[in-house]
Amino acid sequence: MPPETSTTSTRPAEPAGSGAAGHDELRRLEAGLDSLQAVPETPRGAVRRTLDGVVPPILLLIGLVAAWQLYIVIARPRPDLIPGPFDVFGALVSAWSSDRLQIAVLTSLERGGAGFLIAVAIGTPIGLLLAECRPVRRALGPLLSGLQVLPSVAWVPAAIIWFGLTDATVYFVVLMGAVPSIANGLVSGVDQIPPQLRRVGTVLGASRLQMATLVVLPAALPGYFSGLKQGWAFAWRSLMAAEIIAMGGTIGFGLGSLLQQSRELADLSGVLATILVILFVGILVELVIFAPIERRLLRRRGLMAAGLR
Amino acid sequence: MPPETSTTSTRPAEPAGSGAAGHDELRRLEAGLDSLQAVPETPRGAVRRTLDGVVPPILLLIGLVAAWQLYIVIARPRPDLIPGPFDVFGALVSAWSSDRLQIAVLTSLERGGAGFLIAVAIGTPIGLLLAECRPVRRALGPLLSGLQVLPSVAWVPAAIIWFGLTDATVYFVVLMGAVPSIANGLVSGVDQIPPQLRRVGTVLGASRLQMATLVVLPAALPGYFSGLKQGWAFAWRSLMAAEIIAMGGTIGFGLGSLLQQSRELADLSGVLATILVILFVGILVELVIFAPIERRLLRRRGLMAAGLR
Amino acid sequence: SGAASAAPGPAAELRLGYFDNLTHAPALVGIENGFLQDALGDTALNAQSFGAGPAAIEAISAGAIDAAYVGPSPAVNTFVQSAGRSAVIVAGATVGGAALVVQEGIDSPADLAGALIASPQLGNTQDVALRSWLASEGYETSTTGGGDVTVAPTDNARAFTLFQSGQIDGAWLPEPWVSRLVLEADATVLVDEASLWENGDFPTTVLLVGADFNRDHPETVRALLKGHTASVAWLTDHPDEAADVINAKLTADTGKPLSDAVIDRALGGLRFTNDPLASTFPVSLREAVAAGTAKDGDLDGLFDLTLLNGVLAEAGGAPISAAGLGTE
Amino acid sequence: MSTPVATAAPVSTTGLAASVVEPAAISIDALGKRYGAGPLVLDDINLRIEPGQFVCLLGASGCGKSTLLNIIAGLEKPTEGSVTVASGKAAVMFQDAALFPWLTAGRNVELALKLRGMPRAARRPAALELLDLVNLADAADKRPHELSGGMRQRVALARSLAQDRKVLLMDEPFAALDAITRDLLHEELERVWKQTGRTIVFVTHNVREAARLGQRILLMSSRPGRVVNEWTIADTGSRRIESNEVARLGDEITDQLRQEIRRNAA
Amino acid sequence: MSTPVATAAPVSTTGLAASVVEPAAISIDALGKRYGAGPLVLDDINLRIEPGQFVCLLGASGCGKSTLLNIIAGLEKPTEGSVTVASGKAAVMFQDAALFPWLTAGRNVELALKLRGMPRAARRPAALELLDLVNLADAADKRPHELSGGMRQRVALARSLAQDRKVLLMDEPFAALDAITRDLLHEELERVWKQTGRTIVFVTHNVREAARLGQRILLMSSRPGRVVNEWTIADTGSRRIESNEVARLGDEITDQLRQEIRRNAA
Ligand SMILES: Nc1ncnc2c1ncn2[C@@H]1O[C@H](COP(=O)(O)OP(=O)(O)OP(=O)(O)O)[C@@H](O)[C@H]1O
Ligand SMILES: Nc1ncnc2c1ncn2[C@@H]1O[C@H](COP(=O)(O)OP(=O)(O)OP(=O)(O)O)[C@@H](O)[C@H]1O
Ligand SMILES: [Mg+2]
Ligand SMILES: [Mg+2]
Repeated sequence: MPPETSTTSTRPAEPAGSGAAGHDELRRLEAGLDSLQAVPETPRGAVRRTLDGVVPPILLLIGLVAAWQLYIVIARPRPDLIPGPFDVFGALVSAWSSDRLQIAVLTSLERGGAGFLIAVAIGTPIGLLLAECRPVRRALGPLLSGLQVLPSVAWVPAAIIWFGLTDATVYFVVLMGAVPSIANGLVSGVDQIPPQLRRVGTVLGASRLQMATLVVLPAALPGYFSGLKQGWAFAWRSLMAAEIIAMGGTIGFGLGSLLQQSRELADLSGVLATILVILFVGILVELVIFAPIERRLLRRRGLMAAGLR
Repeated sequence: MPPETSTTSTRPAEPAGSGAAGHDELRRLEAGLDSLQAVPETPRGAVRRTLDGVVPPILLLIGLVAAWQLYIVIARPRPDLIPGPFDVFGALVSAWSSDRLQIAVLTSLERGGAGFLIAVAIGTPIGLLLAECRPVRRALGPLLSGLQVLPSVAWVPAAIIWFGLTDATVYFVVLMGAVPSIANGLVSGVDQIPPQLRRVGTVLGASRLQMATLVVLPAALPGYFSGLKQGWAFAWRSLMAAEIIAMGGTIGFGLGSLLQQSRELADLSGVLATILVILFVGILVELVIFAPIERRLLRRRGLMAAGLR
Repeated sequence: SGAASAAPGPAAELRLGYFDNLTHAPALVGIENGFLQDALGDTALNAQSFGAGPAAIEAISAGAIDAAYVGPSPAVNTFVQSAGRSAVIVAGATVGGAALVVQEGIDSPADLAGALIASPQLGNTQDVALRSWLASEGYETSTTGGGDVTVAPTDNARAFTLFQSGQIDGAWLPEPWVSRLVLEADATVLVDEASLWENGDFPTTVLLVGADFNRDHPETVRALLKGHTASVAWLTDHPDEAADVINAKLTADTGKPLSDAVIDRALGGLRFTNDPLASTFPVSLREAVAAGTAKDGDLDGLFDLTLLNGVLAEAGGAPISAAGLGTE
Repeated sequence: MSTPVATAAPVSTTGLAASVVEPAAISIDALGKRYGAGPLVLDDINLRIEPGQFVCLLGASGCGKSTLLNIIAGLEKPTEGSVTVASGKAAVMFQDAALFPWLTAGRNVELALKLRGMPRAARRPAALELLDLVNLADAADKRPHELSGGMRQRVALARSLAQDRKVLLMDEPFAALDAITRDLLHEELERVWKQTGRTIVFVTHNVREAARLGQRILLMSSRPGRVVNEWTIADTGSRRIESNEVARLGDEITDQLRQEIRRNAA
Repeated sequence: MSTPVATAAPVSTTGLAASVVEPAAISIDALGKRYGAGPLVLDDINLRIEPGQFVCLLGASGCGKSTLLNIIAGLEKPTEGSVTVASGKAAVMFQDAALFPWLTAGRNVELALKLRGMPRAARRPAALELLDLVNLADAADKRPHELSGGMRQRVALARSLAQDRKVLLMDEPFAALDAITRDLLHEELERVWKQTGRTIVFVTHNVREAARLGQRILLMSSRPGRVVNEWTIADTGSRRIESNEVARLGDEITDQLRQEIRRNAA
């Protein structure tokens, strides 16, 4: 049932797409739409927002410390069971002035950093292999996930038997903690690549190598990076555990050792001071190293959650 | 410029929407579309898929153990440094037959479970408070995230000083590990609720309480649940760390203690056997308790990734 | 704690901490031969074994035990850290029995440069002794593991295996480890700690009681001291039977008896006495502070020997001095 | 069979409103809105929507259509002026069906009935009836993720109807659907509208959709949003979207809309 | 001004193909496809598409349009039969623009040029030229997330053109856009098609879109997918989508499409 042919249009026809005038018309229309649809940036003062984020927790902290001091003054508890803020601060100062704090922080950071880098060097190829090679993944994947379930602290006793009280023990434990999560991070990063991007790569005629370097790796970067972040967290945790348990011998003197030493001297102020330092170092590494890279990575891809800077 | 009025339609008009016949017509059309757009379920045999998932890692495991045994047979290393699979198995059997293994597993599971439940009971209200109360969140949120950065093993020395070698120490460490991640899980679960769902709740006229119970809580469930899962992982890790470090006293005899005891007896077979048990328990809890709930939760919402069962 | 909450008077239970160590022989014998329970009468004795001083101290602080046999350093540590509110020493137990043993080929202190030497635990009695002796020999040490001679706090069993495999050059240890190293690992004694002290006497083990418990239950503490003095007296009077009784208790607790040769040699270096040698404590503290393992503090009130002297007087013994650091 | 008549009315509709006695379903008075310290999004909107009217709100992206709708729905507060919905509150339907993913289609509708205060026993049959109204009685036990996009929107429509409110606000409800489904849902919606006599305010980008559905079409300008023109279509007999009249009216509206867009070319 | 002529052709087009001498841009022969052990998705498809032709492939959801397109693109293997693309490979554009989010618009186009083998120095100007073709020269340094949906699709179009392949396959490229933007992109695409002389196969659900754009419209049936009817529109002079002709052709196609859909009512 073909419809009637040659029905002349009754409206004043205006074929917008034909001819140079039509093109200009189209350009102006598109420019109008583009400007309407562009999301206006609302750069709420970065300083303001940082303040908003930083001030309340600091106020809370000050309040907590004040309440603590008040309790100490009023209840006068035994200082070896509940030291006051000044005791803890004093312990910090004395650990600093005897250089033990600096040595401990540097040792731990050095070992954590080195262990983390080794873990990256080992975990990345494993992750790539798992992500790209189906049979390997089927066989090795569950084992690796299982290893992630195993608290790396469980490796400390075995490592001590194998390597004695040496730095090798610490590195071994750090690696057992960090490698699986880095490898798994890379695998899930690769898994989360929208399949469409790979198809576009194929359609554009990318070779296997080009696909890997120009499409898969950059696309997997955010997932890989969050794997790295988690890997660092595991490395740091494992390091602390190893340092606390495996103290002595020729093992270097890290924050965990400082903690355990304070415990053995029944010095709770020292213990709390060290906990604060561990917390501080953890937050600092997060803020100074990982947060800026992640922010940059996510912002470049427009993946930044609205609430974050 | 009003267009010409009263132009009679030239085509054989067929107002599909008017009248009973039109409605039937529409019904059949919609039924056709619905059946075309329904995604056909492809129930690839669940048994088949489980086998596909389970067989390769088991084959790999068998291969690894065989290689290990082969190495033992050929290289004959010192059994206190590299025990063979049979030594480890023997250690397992002897720990079992002396009831120490059962006691350790039960003690650890009991403490882990109880600690986890307490952590849930504490972390959930904190999480709710954080999620729903802006000022609290601004002040407390960063502190809680900071606590998550702190390895809970760092609390062990402090806890020992406070509580001595008692179960209270273990519980304290488990709580410090699990509570922040459970609370943060709930917060991020609530944050991830699509704002549209809340708006629908408002539009439907939900009261504040109805909004919380009928909309927010069920919507936040997947995020909350993954927080619980992570909380369990932290609880288990922290428990092992606490048990290894804080052995003796009136502290019950858990897997960590078994591990540390084997280490002190320089019994590497025992250490490795215990590591295997810890790994096994971790995987079992994951598979038996968390995985089915999560699968059910996600499947009901169609959030199941294609690759998973 | 259940014991402390009772009204003044005898406690229902006495929770006592000790180590399965030869140096804790008065505890081992007191438990094994029933001296302690006999003296305590209706108060139940609940004896708990600990692995190291800090754990025992933590147990006292947490109210998990009421009294413990510990080395003098942990006792001083908790006293100083708590500003004198945690615990008091009510009697001595063991003196002597620690030495620096070294590998063959180390014949004089001069050979120790660059050596790796184990001590039982940072800040414990032997650790402090080792550090201050090294300092007196002109070596620098550090609590963080550096220095001319590296001091590696390592638990005793581990030190033994490390010594055997040649991974450490020496160790400053208490008995029976000195004897085990000498007899089973061909170690030689370079310094006997006795040679560093006046009269060759230095405290190795003392009896520490939680301050609250001491205040609330003087009768129970008195009964404990009765048992303790009986135990010490028995040990002094029966050196030949001591080894068997001690080994019986060690076997019961750990399943591993000491060899006769080791226990005989070790007992030879030890002396059991009720005297905590109070006058040595300020010296030890000075050394510990110098070694960086303790905070300086006031030791006044560390000793409460009134009950002990009462018990001794009853038995016709001479009173023991607190050297001005507490009540007698 | 039908003879729609389209007339362009003056921009200001207040004169018209004043001459009618019956109270308006929605009346908007000198409405202005800005978010925080941002630019003016809506400026001096005056509207009077009669009971049972089907009004289409047309405008380019970001012109403030959703903002206006949300203000009518009470989801946003106006900065200036006032909005009155005669029947109290309004039901709303969004582009995203926003079904609760943990409930079946039937339960989603039942939840609306529950929140409206219907007793438990009456809910199930009422929900089934509403689902049947959108030809989905069979899908009552399916979960949202098992439904196609068009089916989800129909469930959302049933849920909005479950609220039993005189006014139904729809924010581009069919924009995310494929063309075939959209056409069907136009017929569906028209039928439901006629059957239930709701007052509908329907937001869309789509000129043809507006011309297909609306009795009255309001064209909004961008930055700030104002109602710049409106067309009233006298006869609302069912019109297939391909018809000449819809096409012609569409042409005219498109031209005006494009003028509005062109104004914004930087 | 234009006078499109629509003619319904017999379902089998092989007779037509045989009578033409010039080699076809795409020729499909007895093509069949099933996924794994699933049902037949495509059944006995025979097609011959002339160079420079603009073909629209129309059909209900799940009828196999994307499958057919992917087979032509070489992304899927046919189960039976053969597909020949005369010029070797084809460029493809998807519903999702699928720009690489870590690259700017310009770099996205440059990447296509690089993979095509263009030397580094020539890429930047070539990319800018292509972006200018879609009126986006100013947006070359923006990242995809800073662009609106329509702009992203224009970048994707520029990227497809960068491949410089005779055949361009488009899988519902405008389905996710709002109506205003879609209309503009229709004009844009038509202009680009005329300017570059590409052979285009355009998949859509939207009858009006097909009638607006195609020289030749193929209607596919569902389960299995077969080409059941086709219309050829002789004159391809620019037609506004609201025109009577498009509307009338659209009515006819809609009726047939609905018949196809109705057949599937369970
Ligand atoms: N919550 C908000 N905060 C700040 N600005 C907003 C907010 N919501 C909308 N806007 C701004 O208000 C203007 C109008 O937005 P609105 O969503 O009402 O437009 P719209 O006509 O619905 O657009 P679209 O057709 O794209 O849905 C836009 O410029 C938008 O950026
Ligand atoms: N990778 C696949 N594996 C199995 N079945 C598939 C796959 N891809 C598509 N199908 C099935 O093939 C049929 C045709 O799918 P196709 O995507 O080609 O349809 P379509 O016409 O493009 O649909 P739409 O209009 O919804 O995009 C559908 O029934 C679909 O379920
Ligand atoms: Mg909107
Ligand atoms: Mg498709």
